[in-house]
Amino acid sequence: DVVKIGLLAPLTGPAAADGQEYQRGAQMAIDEMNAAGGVGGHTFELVTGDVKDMSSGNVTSAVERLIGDPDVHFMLTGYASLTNFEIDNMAEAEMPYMLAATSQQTRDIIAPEPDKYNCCWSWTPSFDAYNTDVTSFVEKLAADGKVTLPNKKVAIVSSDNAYSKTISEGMKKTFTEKGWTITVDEIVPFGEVTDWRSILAKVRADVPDVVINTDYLPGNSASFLNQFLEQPTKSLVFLQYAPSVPEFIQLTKEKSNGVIYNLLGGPLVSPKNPRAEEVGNKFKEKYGVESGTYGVALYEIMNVYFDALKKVGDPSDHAAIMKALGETDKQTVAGRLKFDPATHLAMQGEDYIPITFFQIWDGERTLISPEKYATGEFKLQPWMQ
Amino acid sequence: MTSLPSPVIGAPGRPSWKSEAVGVALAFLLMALLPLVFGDTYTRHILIMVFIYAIVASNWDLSLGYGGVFNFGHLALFSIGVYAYGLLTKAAGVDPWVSLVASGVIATVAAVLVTIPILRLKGIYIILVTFGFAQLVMQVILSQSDVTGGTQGMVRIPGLYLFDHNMIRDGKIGYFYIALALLFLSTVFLRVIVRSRTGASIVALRDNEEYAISRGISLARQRIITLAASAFFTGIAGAFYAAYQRNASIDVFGMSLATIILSMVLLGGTSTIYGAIVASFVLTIFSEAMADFGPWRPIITAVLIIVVMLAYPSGLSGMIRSIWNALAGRLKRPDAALAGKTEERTAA
Amino acid sequence: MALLEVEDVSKAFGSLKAVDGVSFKVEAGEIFGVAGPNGSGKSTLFNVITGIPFGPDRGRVKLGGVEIQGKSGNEIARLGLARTFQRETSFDGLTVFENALMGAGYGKPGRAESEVRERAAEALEFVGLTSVGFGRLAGELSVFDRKCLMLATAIAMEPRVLLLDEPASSLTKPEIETSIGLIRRTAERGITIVLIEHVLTFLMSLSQHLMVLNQGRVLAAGEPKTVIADERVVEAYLGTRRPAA
Amino acid sequence: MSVILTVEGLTAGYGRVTVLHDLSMEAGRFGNVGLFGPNGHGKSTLLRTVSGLLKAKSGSITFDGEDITRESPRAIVGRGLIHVPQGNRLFPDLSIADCMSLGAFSPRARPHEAENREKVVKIFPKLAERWRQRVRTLSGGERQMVSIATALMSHPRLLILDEPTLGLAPKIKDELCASVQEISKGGVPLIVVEQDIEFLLELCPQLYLVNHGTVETEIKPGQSIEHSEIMSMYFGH
Amino acid sequence: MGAFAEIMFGGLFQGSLYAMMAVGLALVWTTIGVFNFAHGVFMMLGAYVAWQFVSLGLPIAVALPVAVVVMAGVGWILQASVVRPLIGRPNIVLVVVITTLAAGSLIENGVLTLWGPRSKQLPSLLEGNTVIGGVGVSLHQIAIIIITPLILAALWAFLNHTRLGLALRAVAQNEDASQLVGLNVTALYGLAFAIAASLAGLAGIFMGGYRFMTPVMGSDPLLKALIVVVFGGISSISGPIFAAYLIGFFEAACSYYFGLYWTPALLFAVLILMLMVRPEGIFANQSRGLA
Ligand SMILES: Nc1ncnc2c1ncn2[C@@H]1O[C@H](COP(=O)(O)OP(=O)(O)OP(=O)(O)O)[C@@H](O)[C@H]1O
Ligand SMILES: Nc1ncnc2c1ncn2[C@@H]1O[C@H](COP(=O)(O)OP(=O)(O)OP(=O)(O)O)[C@@H](O)[C@H]1O
Ligand SMILES: [Mg+2]
Ligand SMILES: [Mg+2]
Repeated sequence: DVVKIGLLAPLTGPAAADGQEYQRGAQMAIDEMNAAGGVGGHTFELVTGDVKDMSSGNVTSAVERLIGDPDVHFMLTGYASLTNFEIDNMAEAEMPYMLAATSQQTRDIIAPEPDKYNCCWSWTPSFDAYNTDVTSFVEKLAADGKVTLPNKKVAIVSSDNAYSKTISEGMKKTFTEKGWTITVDEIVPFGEVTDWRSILAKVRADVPDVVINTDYLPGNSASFLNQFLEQPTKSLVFLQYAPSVPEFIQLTKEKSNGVIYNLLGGPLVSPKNPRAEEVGNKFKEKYGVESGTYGVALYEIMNVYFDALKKVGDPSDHAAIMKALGETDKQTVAGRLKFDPATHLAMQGEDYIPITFFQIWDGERTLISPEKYATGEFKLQPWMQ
Repeated sequence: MTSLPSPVIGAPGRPSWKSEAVGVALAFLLMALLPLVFGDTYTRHILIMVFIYAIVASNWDLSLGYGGVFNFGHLALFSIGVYAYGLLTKAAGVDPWVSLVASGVIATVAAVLVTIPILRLKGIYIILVTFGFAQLVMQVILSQSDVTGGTQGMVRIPGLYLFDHNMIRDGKIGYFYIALALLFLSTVFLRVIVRSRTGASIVALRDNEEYAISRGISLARQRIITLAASAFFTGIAGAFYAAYQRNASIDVFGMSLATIILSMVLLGGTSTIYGAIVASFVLTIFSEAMADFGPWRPIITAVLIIVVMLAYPSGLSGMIRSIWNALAGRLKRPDAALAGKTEERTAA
Repeated sequence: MALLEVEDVSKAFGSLKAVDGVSFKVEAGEIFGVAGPNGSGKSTLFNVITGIPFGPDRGRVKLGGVEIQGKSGNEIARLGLARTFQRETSFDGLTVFENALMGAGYGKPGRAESEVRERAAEALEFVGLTSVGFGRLAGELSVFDRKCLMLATAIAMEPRVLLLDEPASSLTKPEIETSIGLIRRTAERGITIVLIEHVLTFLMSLSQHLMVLNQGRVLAAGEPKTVIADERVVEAYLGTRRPAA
Repeated sequence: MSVILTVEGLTAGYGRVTVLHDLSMEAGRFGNVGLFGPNGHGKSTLLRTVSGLLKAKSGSITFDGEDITRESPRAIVGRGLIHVPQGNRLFPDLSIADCMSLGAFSPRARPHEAENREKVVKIFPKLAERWRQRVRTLSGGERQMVSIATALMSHPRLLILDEPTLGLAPKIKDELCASVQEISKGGVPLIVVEQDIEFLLELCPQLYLVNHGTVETEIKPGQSIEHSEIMSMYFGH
Repeated sequence: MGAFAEIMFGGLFQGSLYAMMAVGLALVWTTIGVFNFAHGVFMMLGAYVAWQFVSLGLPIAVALPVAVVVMAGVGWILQASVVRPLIGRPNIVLVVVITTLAAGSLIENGVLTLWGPRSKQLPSLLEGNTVIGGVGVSLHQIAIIIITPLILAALWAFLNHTRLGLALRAVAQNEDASQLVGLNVTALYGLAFAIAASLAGLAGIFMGGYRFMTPVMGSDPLLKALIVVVFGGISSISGPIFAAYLIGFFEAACSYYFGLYWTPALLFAVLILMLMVRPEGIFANQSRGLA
């Protein structure tokens, strides 16, 4: 028989590009599994609930529609709502659910009563590393003599959205604790920003060692980079998330040379983790475009479910599936996936899902940290030479 | 609002209030029976959303359609309801039902505040102020992230309760009837207003401001009444939305929600109240029926809207009227179609 | 004391002095005519007296001894100063009866609802709109009926003074006759009337006093017969077309 | 003088409502033509149909020997049949000067623009003082002048005036009467709808009483007519 | 000095963009008297059409005029299908809001299905950067700052000093009167929309050259354009143009001194205050009259 898999995805509206990637990733896993004969006689079919603009009414509509279908036995998403509130609906409906959304909100919902939320597991590990590891990364570069930090000053720009703001707040805290001075601390309204000049002027006025922008919208990030390069300073530039989106390189071309970003739960492309490259290649072959974070993540989430089903056998035994999901321990594109029972987040760290730093050169992404997986070395950014 | 002299006009030329009351009662009775037909929570959820949209849209019709006030801040009133409920129940620990009503009151107060700067303004300038008002409200909510959660929003907001009834595991039947009851109250409230002398004075100001003033109608007072009256149930609908979803996030300020509700007001046909409600049904159910169509869903919806509006610029209510008249005309007199023309203008 | 006193009222649009130091008094119960060439400031005078849409730049307007300039238009209306407009206007989205209700209900403070409805119906009967049907939408009425309706909404207010701006323009002869009768009867109800009109037969047969404006100033005022015989009035306003008095 | 406009068996109306019933008339044979009759009986509707704003349901309209029944208003204006509609609504946000240039929009009128403007200024000197004022802020009478002036700018061959004296002061009426007479003497015949019978009688040798959407009586020149008779015509219906 | 140059440049750039975004909307509003809520979508479509030509191998200098012409056609069609049939009906302003919104949604989602959701980018009008007065700027932005005023001036001259422009301003004020002076009403309505759509398309191409294009890229600019048009007043096309530059400079100064974050809030606060002082709009020179 056919087991339906419910996917929550924004198929229209501003997040449609991500939504399309979820769909592709999940579909790829399902096609593969069906071609291989399914799991214990079960084959799979993807049904998508369009969450449109991700407003809670629309999300609930999609959730209810999928939950209401008696053949849907597992649901997944990249991110579906701004608050991840749908976790509550899943818990009430006892629907196994995995998501790759901002982990802060997930933790806030689950951590107070983890037992109530056996349904739901987060691919995304805790974001704490985002808050702390840029500082240690930079300081390690200095310690290794790869960069000099003459004044220990940092400029941090953020956007007024949950993701960017949480991370920038965390970064500011860490940098201050480690004795850095924050020269620029700016927040821009969420949405498109065309003109970064007023902020860059402040950056240039008191040249810092490090410039950080946590605005994750690729367009904003790219225009920030472009405008920075109109008159660059000798600062290490770190951009949050956006450079991991495939278009970023296509669109900034040679300007992206040297840019650094990090990822949690992104593909860990390294000889030590061959799976990442394998899945990435499969995706590219199938759809003709490179996958961002979500394509391969959703592919992996599907496979985590298949493993759980193999273990349980009966897709309609939701409780058993949930338990099996929670017990996952496997090597994935992002590293070793194992869940923290207290928060239901994937565990973070060098042995689990590591925070990975990448640098872009000639359109290629080089993994430069952690050393365990690194495929290349940090090179001085062109404008710093 | 206490000084509102609103006896329902038994005005010549308008349908009698008795027949209207019977019609409304029947329609709501029919809706109350829907959960018997639809046992699944999905359909019930969709109907609950329809009721919420219908409240917001029909209240917007009061200021936009009847009042002719280009009020682009209506959704801000809804959002104020959402956050007021969230903050009252979660941060202040107020009883959900009290918070529900209080949210309506808070939205009303906000509406009065925004009316003050638009008292001297005409036409499109009101767009700017009301839109700016919405942006400022959003900015305030964002900047107070300690209590409002800022861009992260608020989760785990307490829901409503009905005695010991379990609202969460009742197949949404509880929320369904609360939503229906709110829509009923809101509709009766709006219809009583628009049929009263106050309602007529609102239309008078829209039709000819200077003439209306010359007959002693106070622009300031009536405009405040219009906006305040349209805010109360909008705020309550927002609060109910928050209670039902148990979360609040700033997506309620987004353009897409505003666009959908505006489409409902206009597709339904302005200055009818009922039109907006009918359009909420049609648009929501239509859109859900095509949930699997991806980008084709909005495309088909758009085509539908355009076709209806081109054929019937007074919207669905105009369409229903002419179909009704055509049917009635066949049954009764041949000249009924002409009478229908006259009535259609009422809707415009 | 005169019921309506206008003292040295002025209104300018940029460099154009539309009304320039106009003073006059209207006694209770009379019909006071205002005439003057096009653009001489008659309608503007009505505007500044009623505060709709603007008050005077300077000068004073007293109604029954109380200064009203500077008050808002609807307040002035509720104090008993009603006006009609040069173009026939109506609340198109409302029925005939609802139109009248607006005047009856908002034009005079402190009426009970039943009285409001009575007043509205009575005013409509008075102007002869019963036959048209109270339920018709005002937007569908003919020109003459609309003019009558505009008058009815004013009468329903029971104003002390009623300012009529060209009530006879675009009417046919028989309609003019009807209007003359209507305005007479309105005056007989104790409503003081100020009347702007270019149709001279109309103006002459109704007004007890006549004021002629020219370029925003009073050119002549007094007994109608004397005024229209005034050389300056003939020169500025009448030309060769004196009315067959 | 020759016939310039012939209307034959014209039926027209709005939507399903027929206002004009089998109406026939002609203009030009005796000079100016006056139309009168009670309000709402189809005079304006007749004029709107002639100038193409309203499509005839049946019947024909011939202008200068050519059938214009189905022509667009633009084509009809291009032929020099110019209609000043009732109620001086005009272009509220344009200046008087703009209205004048618009009046001369059709290619026929353009070469005569300067000459016509002089003519207009002579007839309505008041307008020249307000050349840049927006129509919206003009007094009722001033607006009426602009309406007529705009039409004159179109270099008419036949000028149709719908209640031109509406809201005009007596002296201006006089002047208007004189100047339209001058225009018609200059070879441009007029069709005038007017409630002011004196004005009409002064201007038009030939009159039609329009009643119930059709011509009820035609008064030809020479058929001298008493004021009281006309009044009784009005009241008779 | 640095601050001055920054603000000057930022203001000029933002102002030019806003003016480009708004001027088409203003044109339709001042002539036909309706708000075209598909205006933002026109910007998006213009950029996508240009992108399509560029990816077929045309240089941007060729793709740009071609796309602008295509957009003129789109504008004409939109007008003929969802605006023109409604003219003269009651409540036209509101009804057109809904039909153009719907048409916009149709086009937006059509683009989504046709070209997919992933971001794209157009080549810059001019490649490279330069430093002027201590401010680093890209040549693309310089091009926008220079081209925009030229286009606006041309449009202004067209509307105010040609007879066709005059006809365009007149046509919606009174349809009957327009016909009676011999205007081709249908063609003029079409022309207004065609010009507006071309201008919107050009604005979209400008945007596509320095930021990513997505099918929803038009929604923010639409709001900005709406604010600019309303703020600029209804009297003429020049009001919104001044308003665009004023808002551009205000934002540049605000974001320099108070930060980008508070700029939108400050902008609205100031707009509301100004309207309270001058309820007729800032650049409106039109006083009320009794009609
Ligand atoms: N809002 C305004 N802005 C500028 N000028 C105005 C305004 N309102 C009136 N005017 C001018 O003021 C003068 C007086 O106008 P008003 O309407 O009072 O004339 P009127 O005497 O009523 O003329 P009519 O008999 O033609 O109606 C006119 O020249 C007119 O153009
Ligand atoms: N746009 C319209 N739609 C429907 N009916 C109309 C329209 N315009 C006029 N009518 C009707 O057509 C009839 C004739 O009107 P018309 O304006 O031709 O009369 P008229 O003789 O010019 O009267 P008046 O002296 O008032 O100008 C009237 O009964 C009127 O109600
Ligand atoms: Mg006047
Ligand atoms: Mg007429």
